[in-house]
Amino acid sequence: MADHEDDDYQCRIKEGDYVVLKRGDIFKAMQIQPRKKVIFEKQWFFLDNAVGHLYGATFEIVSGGTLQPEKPKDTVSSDGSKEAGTDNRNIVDDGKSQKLTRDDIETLKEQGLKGQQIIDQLIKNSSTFRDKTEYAQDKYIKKKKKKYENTVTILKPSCRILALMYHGREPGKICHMRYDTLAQMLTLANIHAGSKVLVFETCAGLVLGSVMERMGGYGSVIQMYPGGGPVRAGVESFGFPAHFHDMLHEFPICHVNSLLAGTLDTTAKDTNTDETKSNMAAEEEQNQPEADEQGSMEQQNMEINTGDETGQDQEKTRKEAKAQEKKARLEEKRKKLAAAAALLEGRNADGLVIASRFHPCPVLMGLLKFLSPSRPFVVYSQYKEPLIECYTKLREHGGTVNLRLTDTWLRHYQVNSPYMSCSSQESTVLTPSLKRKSLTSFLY
Amino acid sequence: MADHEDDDYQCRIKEGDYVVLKRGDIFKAMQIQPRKKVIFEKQWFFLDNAVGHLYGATFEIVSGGTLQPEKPKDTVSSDGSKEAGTDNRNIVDDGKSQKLTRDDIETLKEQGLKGQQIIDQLIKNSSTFRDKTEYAQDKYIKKKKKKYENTVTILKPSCRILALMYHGREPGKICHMRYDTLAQMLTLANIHAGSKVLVFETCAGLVLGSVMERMGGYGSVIQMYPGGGPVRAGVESFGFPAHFHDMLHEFPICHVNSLLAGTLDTTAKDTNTDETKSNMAAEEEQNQPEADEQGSMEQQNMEINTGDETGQDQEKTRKEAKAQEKKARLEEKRKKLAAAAALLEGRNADGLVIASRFHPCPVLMGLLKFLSPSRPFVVYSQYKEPLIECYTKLREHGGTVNLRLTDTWLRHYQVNSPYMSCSSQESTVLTPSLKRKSLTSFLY
Amino acid sequence: MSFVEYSDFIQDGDVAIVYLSHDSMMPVKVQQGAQTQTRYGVIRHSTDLIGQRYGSKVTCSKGGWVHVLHPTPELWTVSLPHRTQILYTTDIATITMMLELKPGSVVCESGTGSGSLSHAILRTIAPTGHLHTVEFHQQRAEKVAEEFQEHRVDHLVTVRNQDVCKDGFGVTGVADAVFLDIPSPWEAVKHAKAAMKRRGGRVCSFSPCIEQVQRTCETLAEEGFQEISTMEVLLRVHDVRTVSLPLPDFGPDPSEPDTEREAPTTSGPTHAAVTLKTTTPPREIPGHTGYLTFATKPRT
Amino acid sequence: MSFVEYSDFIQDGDVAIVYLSHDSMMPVKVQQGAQTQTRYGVIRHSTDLIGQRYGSKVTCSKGGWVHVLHPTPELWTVSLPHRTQILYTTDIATITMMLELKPGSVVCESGTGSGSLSHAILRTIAPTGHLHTVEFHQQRAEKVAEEFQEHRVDHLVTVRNQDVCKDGFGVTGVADAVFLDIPSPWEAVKHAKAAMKRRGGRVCSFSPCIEQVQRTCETLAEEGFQEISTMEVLLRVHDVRTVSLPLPDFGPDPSEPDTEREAPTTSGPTHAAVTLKTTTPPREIPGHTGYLTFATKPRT
Repeated sequence: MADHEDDDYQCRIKEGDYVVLKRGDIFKAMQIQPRKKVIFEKQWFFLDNAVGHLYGATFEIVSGGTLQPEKPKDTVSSDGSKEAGTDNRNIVDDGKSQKLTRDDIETLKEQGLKGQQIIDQLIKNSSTFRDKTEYAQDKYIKKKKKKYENTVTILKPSCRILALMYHGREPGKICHMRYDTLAQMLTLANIHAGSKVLVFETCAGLVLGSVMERMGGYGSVIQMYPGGGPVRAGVESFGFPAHFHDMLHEFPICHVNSLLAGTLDTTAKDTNTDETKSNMAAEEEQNQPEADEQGSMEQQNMEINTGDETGQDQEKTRKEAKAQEKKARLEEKRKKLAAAAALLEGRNADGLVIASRFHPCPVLMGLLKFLSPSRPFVVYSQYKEPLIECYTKLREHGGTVNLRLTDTWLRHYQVNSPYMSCSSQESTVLTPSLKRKSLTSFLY
Repeated sequence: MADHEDDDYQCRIKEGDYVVLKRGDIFKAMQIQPRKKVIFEKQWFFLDNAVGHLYGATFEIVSGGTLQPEKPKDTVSSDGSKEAGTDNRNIVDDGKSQKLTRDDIETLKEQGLKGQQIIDQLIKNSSTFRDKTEYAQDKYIKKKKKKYENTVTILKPSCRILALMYHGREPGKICHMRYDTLAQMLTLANIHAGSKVLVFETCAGLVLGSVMERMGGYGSVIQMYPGGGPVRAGVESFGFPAHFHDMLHEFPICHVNSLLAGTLDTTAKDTNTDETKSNMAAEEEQNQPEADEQGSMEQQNMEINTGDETGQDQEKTRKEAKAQEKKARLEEKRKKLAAAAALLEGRNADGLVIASRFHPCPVLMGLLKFLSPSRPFVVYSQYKEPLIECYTKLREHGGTVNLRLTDTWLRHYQVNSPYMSCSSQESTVLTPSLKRKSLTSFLY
Repeated sequence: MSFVEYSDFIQDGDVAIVYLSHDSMMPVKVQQGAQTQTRYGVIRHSTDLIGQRYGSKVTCSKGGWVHVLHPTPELWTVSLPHRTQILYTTDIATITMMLELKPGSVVCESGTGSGSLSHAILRTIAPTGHLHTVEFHQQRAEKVAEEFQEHRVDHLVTVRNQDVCKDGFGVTGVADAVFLDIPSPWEAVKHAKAAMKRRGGRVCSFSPCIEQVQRTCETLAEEGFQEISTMEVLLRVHDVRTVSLPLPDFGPDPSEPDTEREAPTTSGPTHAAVTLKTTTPPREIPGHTGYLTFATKPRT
Repeated sequence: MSFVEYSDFIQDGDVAIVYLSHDSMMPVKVQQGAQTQTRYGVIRHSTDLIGQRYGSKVTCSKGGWVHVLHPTPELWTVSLPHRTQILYTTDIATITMMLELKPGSVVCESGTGSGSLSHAILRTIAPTGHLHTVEFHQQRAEKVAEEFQEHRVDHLVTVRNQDVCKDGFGVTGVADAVFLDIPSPWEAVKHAKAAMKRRGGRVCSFSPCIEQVQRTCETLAEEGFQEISTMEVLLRVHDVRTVSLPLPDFGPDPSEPDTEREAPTTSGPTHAAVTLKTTTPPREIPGHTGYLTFATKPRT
């Protein structure tokens, strides 16, 4: 269990890796691709130079969009001035305390001055900086730093980092789920290696990926998806090893009723030959456009891993290949469906996680049937009212114990040693999660 | 404005004063009456000795239920032992660390040992006290102190103290309103001296009393009450000077519609002579039993200011006097009604405060008509859902601006100088309050 | 118009609050002949304001309209010109109750800052109380004194331009309540005590940092203050909205033969949804402002 | 049965959770021939438990019934015998995510306490990870080791009875994550650093007091830890209930002549009310437990 040398391989950034860029509290998921121009926080650069460096390294973006490993930190103002006022009484609020104009600053930038150097210039040219209290000086420097710094840190993706990223960048995509809520869900659903877990989510794949991370490639995860195809942009960003994907299955919820009724046919046949059975292939085709649409919307907004390589002349060849592709895709889908159906048929799942923009009540009542007795489930909704309905329905329905409607409050504290400990900031949404230790309904 | 000698008169406890007893976080409202036995925190005593002492004074309850002014504080353990362990590793959790039994402690009490002395005995007989850390020792002493102390502090009532008292003792009586919520309401409604304020509450009179305190006897308060009579037990506890009651008016909401229609007759007539007009007296009588019931329930639960003097032989005389009383009461009511109606008729109230167990939506829509343009109102409900309805209705209805649905989170921090600052504790309820700067509806 | 007394009609010399939207209000000094620019166009005071009822809807030159509201300390707080960080209504409401302010209270305050709390105090202690407010920044002290005059509350307040930590409040033995919002409140605790009535009263200190709270609590205890208690109050504004929740399509249910359904191939996926009223809190709560430490000065 | 693997049926030697009510659960060691007393009567293990499906409803001797649930770390947390203050699921869930625990993680923990967090860690790092847990109280260390065996997770954990501040975790350069719940975490920071992999990892310290947090943050910064961040997570449990809100009676409305009303003297006050489903939070929230401070150890 000691730290072997080959551990190092995992610690270094490689081409093709999925990584997360970070500056301050801003994150962005990304794949390392050669000579790929990336844009982050209004700056463009290339990640090529990061390859071979350690995860967690911070780089400075220098001219030409090149990344340059950062030198050891130098946080104290470089001219060493530490003169500070004892209060702000002599500061006149005339908006004229900064002698540098916006244009001056742009000129400095063009001259190639870096973040810290620009901040030093700002301090030098501020008539009030010296009169500010130490606390106010500190606040000033931090504010300016945020504005003019041009460094980027490269992190290995994880559930923690991606949850932070999504909540910060695109909360609408993940039904405004906070990372602490996701943490509660994973724990309350007792997600662990070796179990069989059902996931119904419209959270861009973040919840699905988090479940997979917690299962470490052991066991099986069945994504129950609405519409034409499963949404998984978020799963990619985790950068899981290939074998993780072996445990991932998918099942379209439009076949739930026929599966439960035993009328779902998943054997390989030509399309539309057997209309009396649940005609899965027809529905697949029908749903496909919707799926594509959903998928591409996903792509547009996600800003992760999108290439510029699609030229217009490729359009022709693509169309021809499409028919072939479609057939292969349908065949593949059928196989996948059969595998997922086989996993579901036993109605012996170990966990159920629901987090979607759908009304949670019918979703839960439908999927609960697949859960083994004495297994937990968790339902997240952005709104409390439908969860109240869920709760009431389950109580009437019976078969569940330990049912609770909860939400959490999260609070961050700034503890700045040694002197200032300040300004705790609250970032809260009402995010109830419903928990149940289940005795599934058919027990009664 | 300097502190005159006659100020002293107000600072001293007098017979007949309404006071609040306090021990730790426990409060109880009370009137000072000679030789009246009071029960507080399972101990009985007499308040007679408190008369003449300063408000804020702490008394020890000695044998015979006598109050004795407390000597200067002596918080350090009296045997001066300050030996403490550095951690709790040597403490074995066998439940046998305290050598004194429950019976032993009762014996000590009977021997007349006081709180601090009993705690000293407990420490002496604890085999683990010395091994506890200083922090754990402190916690232990505090816990025991709470259990065995027998002191009581006498406070002058105020909105702050009574709100704390009600929330701690009988939250159901005040619709679970927290004191910070009451604070928001008084401020958001811009309650101040000289204005005309409408109050509709079922909070035992706490909200009404708080509004009166903020108005300082200047202006007028009209209590809009449901049922047979206004509930005001809480107003008494404020111990307002007599002239404060001159600004207080009351109006039964069952006459709201007839008042608005201009058909309410408030002239003095014999009962039931004019049936075509709104027959106020008849309704009064009809509602009376309900009012009495409500009132007596109030009395039973309030535990404040109840005497034991009602003997059974007084029953007879009382019945005879009752008929007379009733007539006088009706006449008085009619006069009051006329006065309140006169205040309301102008539909020019400066503020409206609603805090009740009633559905806030119809209450608000009904009473809003009495408000002047550009005046604030505030609606409290224990539940969010009806306030959402209120909000929606008002937005549809128009005529209001600056409408907000809010609640507050309150948190207490323990800051124990000099060493331990610990354990903040949250005491929160969802208490939305609805605020509006009104342009009343008839403007549109 | 005055900040402590309502009027029905707008008059020359009043300060009125022009309400553009929930988060956009502006105080306007009403003057015969004057004009005010808003994003909806010009408001002409003589015709649009003077003589109108407070609460009126006023049509601006560009055709847009605004409401003109009677000023209150709460409207002032959200529209005043910021010269410093200010206290907001949630904290102000708590301070007012916990300091037990009411008509007749004598209050000391430092710093005055932009006067947000001062106006709320004056509203509550009028008509018989008095506010002694100390501001060490000369420019601010002058500006706020001017505003008190414009708001017709200057008879209730004395503004002093001095350092409260060095020079105190300028009064002794008169205050029922003292409020401190300064970087080192512990340095002003003894002055607070001196300013208060012999019979005692309440004190409040507002600090954003817990270290400030710790030092202040220590000093308060040393100076004999009682019932020392620190709290924090946060406001949550709930956004009322209508949301639509789609219902899942589990496909045709063969176990329910009485369901009136077309052949699934022609019906297509059902897009049923449920609509409901709900609330969402804003993504970022206006978070921590500061800790409020209260204490009681006993009779001395 | 194991705390890291589900079974369908109750077997001899299992630990099962007897669920009496929401706030009353008890862990039971299932033994052929044994009996367990509950307030609903006796449960006979041989007939009532062994061979039954987890989740079964079991009728006790007095006629009352209970549910027998498969153990999970979360059920254990609410039913374990307290030997110390314990960490609850809200904090545990946050710690698990913020320490980035997953199958294969190597974790160091001190103190072990009553093992509430330990079980949750083991669940998450199984089947390939390992927990090194250090408890200075001998009795507790022995007891928790016994429980790990009963819960069939002992192959995943090493319990050490030593003083983490003096003696560290007993391992060097192996941990992906370290968790501290001790009175003076700053004294253990250097040991935490030593226990962690050269490539770095995550650390968490749980402390109830802000002073402890301040000292710990200082030490973490001194030792080169990065991304130091302190947070607090509180749970609110919403009680779903049906409430009835009476409607006010404003009396007969003469302006609405089409209202079908009897003469008011005979109709009496209307007692109409509206019923709705709502939630109420409990009066007292299970409040502050502690502050969670997280940090990242960079590669060294």
